[in-house]
Amino acid sequence: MSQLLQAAAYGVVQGGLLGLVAVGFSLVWGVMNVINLSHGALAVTGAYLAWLLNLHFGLDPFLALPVVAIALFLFGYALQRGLINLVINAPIFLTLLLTFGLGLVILNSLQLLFNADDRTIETSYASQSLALGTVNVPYGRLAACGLALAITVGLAAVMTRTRLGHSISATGMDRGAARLMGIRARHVYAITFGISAALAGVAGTMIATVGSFNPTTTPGQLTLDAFVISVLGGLGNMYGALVGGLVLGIAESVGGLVLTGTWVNAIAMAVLILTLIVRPSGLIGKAQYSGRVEV
Amino acid sequence: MALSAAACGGGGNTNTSGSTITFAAPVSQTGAFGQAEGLYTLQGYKFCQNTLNAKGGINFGGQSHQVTLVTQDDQSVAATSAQIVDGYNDKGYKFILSPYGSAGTTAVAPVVERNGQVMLDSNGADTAIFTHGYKNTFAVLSPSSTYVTTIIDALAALNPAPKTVAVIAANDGFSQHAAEQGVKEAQAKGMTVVPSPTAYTSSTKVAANATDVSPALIAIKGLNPDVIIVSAHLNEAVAAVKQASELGIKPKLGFAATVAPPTPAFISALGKSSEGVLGSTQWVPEITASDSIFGNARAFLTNFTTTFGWSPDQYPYQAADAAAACEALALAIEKAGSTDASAVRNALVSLKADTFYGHIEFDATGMNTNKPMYVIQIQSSAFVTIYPSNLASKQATWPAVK
Amino acid sequence: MIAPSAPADAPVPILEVRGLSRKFGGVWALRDVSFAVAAGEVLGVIGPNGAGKTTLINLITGHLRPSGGHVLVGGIDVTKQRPWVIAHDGVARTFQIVKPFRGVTVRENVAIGAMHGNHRDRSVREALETADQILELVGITHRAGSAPSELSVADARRLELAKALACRPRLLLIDEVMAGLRPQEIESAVGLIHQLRESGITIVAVEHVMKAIISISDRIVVLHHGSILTSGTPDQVLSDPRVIEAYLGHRFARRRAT
Amino acid sequence: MSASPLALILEGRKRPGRELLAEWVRTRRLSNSWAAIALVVGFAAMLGVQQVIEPGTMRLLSAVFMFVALAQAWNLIGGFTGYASFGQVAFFGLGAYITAVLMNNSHLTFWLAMPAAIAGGVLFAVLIGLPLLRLRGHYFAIATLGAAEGSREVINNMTPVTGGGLGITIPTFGDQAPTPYFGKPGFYLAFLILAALSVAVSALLARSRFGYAMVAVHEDEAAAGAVGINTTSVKVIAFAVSGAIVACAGSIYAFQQIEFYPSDVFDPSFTVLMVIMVVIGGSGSILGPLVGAVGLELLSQFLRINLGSYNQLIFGAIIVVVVVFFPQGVVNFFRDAWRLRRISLLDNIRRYRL
Repeated sequence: MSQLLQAAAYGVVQGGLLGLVAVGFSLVWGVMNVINLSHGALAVTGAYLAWLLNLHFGLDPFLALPVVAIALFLFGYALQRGLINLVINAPIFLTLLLTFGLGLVILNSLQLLFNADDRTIETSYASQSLALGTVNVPYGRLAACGLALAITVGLAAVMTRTRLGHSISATGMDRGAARLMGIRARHVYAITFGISAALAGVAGTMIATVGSFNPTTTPGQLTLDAFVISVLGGLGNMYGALVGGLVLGIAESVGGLVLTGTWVNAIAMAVLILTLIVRPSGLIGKAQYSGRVEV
Repeated sequence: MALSAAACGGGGNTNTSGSTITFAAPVSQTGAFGQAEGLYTLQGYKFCQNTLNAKGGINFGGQSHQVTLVTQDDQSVAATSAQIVDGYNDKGYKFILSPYGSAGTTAVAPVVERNGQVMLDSNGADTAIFTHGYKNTFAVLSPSSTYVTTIIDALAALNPAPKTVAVIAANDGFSQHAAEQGVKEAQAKGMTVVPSPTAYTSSTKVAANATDVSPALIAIKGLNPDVIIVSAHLNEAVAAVKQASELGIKPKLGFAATVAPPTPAFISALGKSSEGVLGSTQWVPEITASDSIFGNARAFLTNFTTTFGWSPDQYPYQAADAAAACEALALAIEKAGSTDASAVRNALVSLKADTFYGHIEFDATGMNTNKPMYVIQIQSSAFVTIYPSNLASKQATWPAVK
Repeated sequence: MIAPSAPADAPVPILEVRGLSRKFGGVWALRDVSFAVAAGEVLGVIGPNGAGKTTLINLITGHLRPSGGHVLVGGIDVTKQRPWVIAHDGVARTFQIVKPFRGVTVRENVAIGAMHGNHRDRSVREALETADQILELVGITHRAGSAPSELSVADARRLELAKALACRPRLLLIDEVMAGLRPQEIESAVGLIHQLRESGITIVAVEHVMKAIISISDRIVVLHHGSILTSGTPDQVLSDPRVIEAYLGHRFARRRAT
Repeated sequence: MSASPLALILEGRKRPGRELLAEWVRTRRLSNSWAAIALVVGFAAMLGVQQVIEPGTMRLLSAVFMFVALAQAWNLIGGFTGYASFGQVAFFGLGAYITAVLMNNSHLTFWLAMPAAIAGGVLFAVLIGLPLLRLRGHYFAIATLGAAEGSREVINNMTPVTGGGLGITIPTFGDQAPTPYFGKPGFYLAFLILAALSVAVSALLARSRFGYAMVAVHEDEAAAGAVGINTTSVKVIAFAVSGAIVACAGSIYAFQQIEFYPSDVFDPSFTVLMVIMVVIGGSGSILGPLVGAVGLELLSQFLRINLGSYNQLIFGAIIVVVVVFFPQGVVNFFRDAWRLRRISLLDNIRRYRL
C-alpha cells in the first residue's frame, strides 16, 4: 500500500514535469497546426544553456530560467519568421519534415559542440525529498510541477485576457478572418513559436535539474512524450498538457509498479490508442480548434 | 621496434619497409554512441595505430609493415555496421575491429564469418556473441556474464560485506545476462537478493535506456537492501542513483553499477552523487603486465590521456579495450608472418601474450579466457581501483553512504 | 421489420421516410418527418436556412445516422446503412458545398462515379467513356481535362451533377445545384432536370431558387424548424398563407401578388 | 421509355470479363505500356549491374531496394489514400520477428516463414486498421505511432517466445539452418524483386478502379461514399497491402541480419525515412517515392561515408532546404515545370509561405 502511495505521489510530480514538456508543443500544434518535431531539441538547447550558466557563473537553474526563456523565445521567433512561415500553408507533412530536419541540425550541432555525454545541473536541493511518513516527494520535481501549474495558469490567462492571447487564438481558429481584423499572422505565429520554444527551454532546464540530458536520446524522447501528452490531454486546450502529463506520469509510475517488466509501456500505448478511438478530442473537454477553418 | 612478444619477428631495426596493412572498423560518430562511447573506441584504435607505427609497425618476413586504420561512421545502427564490413570485404580489408557495443558487434560477427574476415571484438560483451560457434570473432574483453559477478566478489571482500542486495537490470541482452550470473554469484556468497532472485526479470527490470527507473526503485523501497546493483548502461544507472535519492531510498552500504561508473560521463551526469559508487570495468591502470608497444598499463594511461586530452583520473576504459583489440590483431599478424586471414585466425587461436591489458589468450569460443574484471570506486571524482585487492590503489570508502 | 404503409396493391414508393429525426447536441435538426416519393416523380423540398433540408438528404444517403425514424428505398429499409450501400441501391446525390476529387481531372471525377456507382463499369476505360458521354450531357466537355479547382461555380455544380449521374441512379437527390447561378445557367439546369426526369429518374430537389423549383416539381414539401410545415402541388404550397408568411417573407408575397 | 442517349448511358453496359480482357490486350500500345516496359528494363538493368559490382556494393544497393519497397508501401496508405501512418515500422518489426521466431523456434523454412510474415502483416493491418482508420489526420498518425511503440514493447516482453530485449538469432550456419543463407547476391535479388513487385503493385493499383477509389477517399470521404465507394474497405485494403509489403521487407531484412534486437527492427527512424522519401520525392505518384527512396538513401550513404561526424547535420540541413524549395516533392516539381515550360523556385516558395 505504501508503495502504491509512493508511486502515485511520484507519478503526480513526474506528471507535472511531463506536462511542462508538452505545454509548448500543444500550443504550436493547436494554433498553427504544426507538429514540431524539433521541440525536444529546443528543450535540450535550453538545458545546455542553463547548464553553461551554472557551470561558468554558478547560476542556480531557477534563476537561469528567465535568461533561458528569453534566449529560446528569440531563437524560436527567428525560426518561425525566417523558416517555418515559408511552408506554413503546405500540407502537414511538410512542416513535420521541416521540423524533423531542423531537429537533426540542432541536436547534431549540440552533439558536436558539447559531445554526447549525459549532463546534469547540480543543486543541493533537487534530489532531496520531503518525507511524508513512508512517502517521499522530491523537491526538484515538486518545484517543476509547481512551475508547470503556474505556467499553465499564466498561459491560460494570457490567452483569454490579453490582446496578444486573443490574436493568437483568433489566428489559430481562422487565419483569414484574423487577417481581416488587422492581425499580422506572420508576427503572431512567430510569437507563438517563440513562446513555445521558451517553454521548451524552461522544461529542458527542469529536466537538467532533476534528471540528466544528452543531445542524442533526450530530444526524441521528449518530443514523443509531448506528442502523446498533447493527444491525451486534448489539443489546444490550455490545461490539456497538464492533465495529459499527469495521466501519463501516474499511469507509468503506478502501472510500472503493478505490472512486471516493461509491460507498462505497452499498456500506456494501448491507453493512448483507446483514448483516441473513444475520445479523439482528448480526456478533457472539446478541442478548442476542432472547428478550425483551413485557409 | 618490433613486437617483442612475437615469436617470429626477429628482424628488428634492420627490416625494410613492406606494404601497409589495413585495419578497418565501423565506428559510431553520430547517433547514440557518437561523440561518446563510439568516439572513445575510435580514439583507442587511433592511439594503437599511431603507437604501433611509431614503434616500427608490424614486422614479419624481414619487412616492417605500417598499419592504416580505415573507419566509417555507422550512425550507431547495427545494420549499418554490418553493411560497412561487407563493403570492406570488397576492398580486400580482412582485418576488422569491432564497432562499439554488443548490438553492432552481434550484427557484424556473422558477416565476418561468411566473408572469411577476422574480427577483434573490443567492446561487444554480450555472451550471445560467443554462443553461435563463430570461428572468426575474438574478444579481448570479458563477457557480460562477469560484469555483476565481479561486483559481488568485490562486495564480499569488503568490510562490512553486504547481506542483502537488490539487482535492477535493463531489458537488453548484455544487462540481463550480467544480472543472471550476478544473482547466482550473490546466492553462492550467501547474500539475499531482494525482493526476489528473479526480480531482475520482472519487477526490477527496466526498459533499456530508460531515464525513469522509479517503478523498479519503488519496488525495493522499504526492503532496505545493503547494496543496490544496477546492471545497465549509462542512462539507467544515472537515473537509479538520482531517483533513489529523490525517493528517499538509501542502501545501507552503497551503490554499484556495471558499465556506467567507470566512464567520465557518469561523473559528469551525477556530479557529487557519483561519489562512492562502485563499478565493474574491463581495465585498470594498475595491471602489472606490459608489452613493447604501449609499455605497461600506467604508461598506456599517461600517453593516451595526454594524446587525447583526458584527465588521468577520469579516462574512458573503452579506449583501452579498443587498443588491446588492435594490439592483439597486430600480434597475431606478426605471429602468423602473413596477412592471410585464415593464417591470422589460426595465430589468434594459439595467441598467448602479456600486454598492458593483461594476459590475452582466446578459448574455443573466441573469448579471452580467464581475463579478470576489475572494480573501481569513484572517490573525489576519480576512478580508484579497489578490486582485486592486489591491484587496489586505495582503500574503498565503505560504507560508501553516510 | 417495417410494414409498408401503402395498401398492398399500390405501387411501392421509390423513397419513403417515416418519422425521420435527428438531434445535434440538444437541438432537433429534423423532427418526425415523413413523406413518400413515387417512381418518376420530382419532389421539391424548400425551407429557410436551418430548416433541415441538407440534414434530410444526409440522413437519406447514410451520411448521417438518424436519431429516430426510418428510410425505405424501393420498400427496403436502408436506415443506418453506410453511404456506399445506399449508393449501390441506386440513390445518388449532389453536395450543396461541392465536393470534387481535387487530385484528378474533371473527366476522372465523373469516371470515379461511373466505376463505383450503381451499375459499375468494370474497367477504367469503360468508365472514362461513360464520363465523356455524361460530360457532354451536362455540357462541360470542354473542361474534361481541367482540374476541378479551375471550374467556375456553374461548371463545378455541373460536375457535381455529372458525378451523381455517373452512378446511374434511379433516385437522384440534388442539394441546391442552382444556388448562385445566372438566369440562363438556371434555365439550362432546369432543362437538364426535365431531361433526366423523362429518362425515368426520380428526383428529390432541395432548392432555394423558387422559380426553378416550381417549374420542375410535381409536389413540394416545405420544411420549417426541422418539421414539415405543409406539402402539396407547387400552386397549393405557394398559395398557403403559412408558407408565404412564415417562410417566404413579404417581398416574395408581394411579387406573387403583382 | 424512349431509348434516348441518356437512357442508354444510365442503363450501363454489362460486358463479360472475357470481352474486357480481349479489349485490353487489343489496345496495348507503346504509348500506354511504357511504364511496364520501363519497369522491366529497370529490373533487367539492375540484374546487369549486379554482374559488375562487388558483393559489398550489392548490400548497399539491397538497402536502396528495400527503401524503394518501403516508400512505395507507405505511399499507398499515406500518399494515395491520405492516411499518414507513423507506425509502418510496426509491420517491419512484426515481419522480422514472425520470420525469426518461426525459423529459430520452429525450424521452419524461410519460404514458409516469409508468407507467414506477410499474412501476419495483413492480419495486423486489418486488426488495427478497422478501429484506427476511423481517425483522421494527426490522430491517425499518433495512433499508429502508438501501435508501433506498443507492439515493440509486446515483443520486448514476450521473452520466452521472442527472446525479448535479449535479441533473437536466425540459425544460418551448418545443418542447423532451416534455409541456406542467401548471401549478398541472393539478398540483392530478393530485395530487387521486392522493390520491383512493390512498384508494379502500386502502379497497377494506381491505374485501377481501386486506385481511383484511394484518391477519392483521400480527397473527400463523404463524396467518395456518395459515389458508391466503400471507404472502410478501401482504407483497410490499402493499409493491408502496404503492411504486407513492409512485413515482407522486414522478413527478408531479418534473414539478412541474422541477429537483431527489438529496437533494431522497430526503430521509428524507418517510418520517418519512409515519410521523408515519399514526401521529398513526391507523394501520390509512383515515380515520386521511387526517386525519393533511391535519391535519399544514396545521398545518406554518401554523406555517411564522406562526412564523418557532420553527416547527420548536413542531412538535416538538406531536408530543410528541400522542403522549403520543393514543397510539392521533387518529381512533382519537375513534372509541373515541364508542363508549364517554366522553372521557378520562387513560385514554389510563394505557394506555401505566409
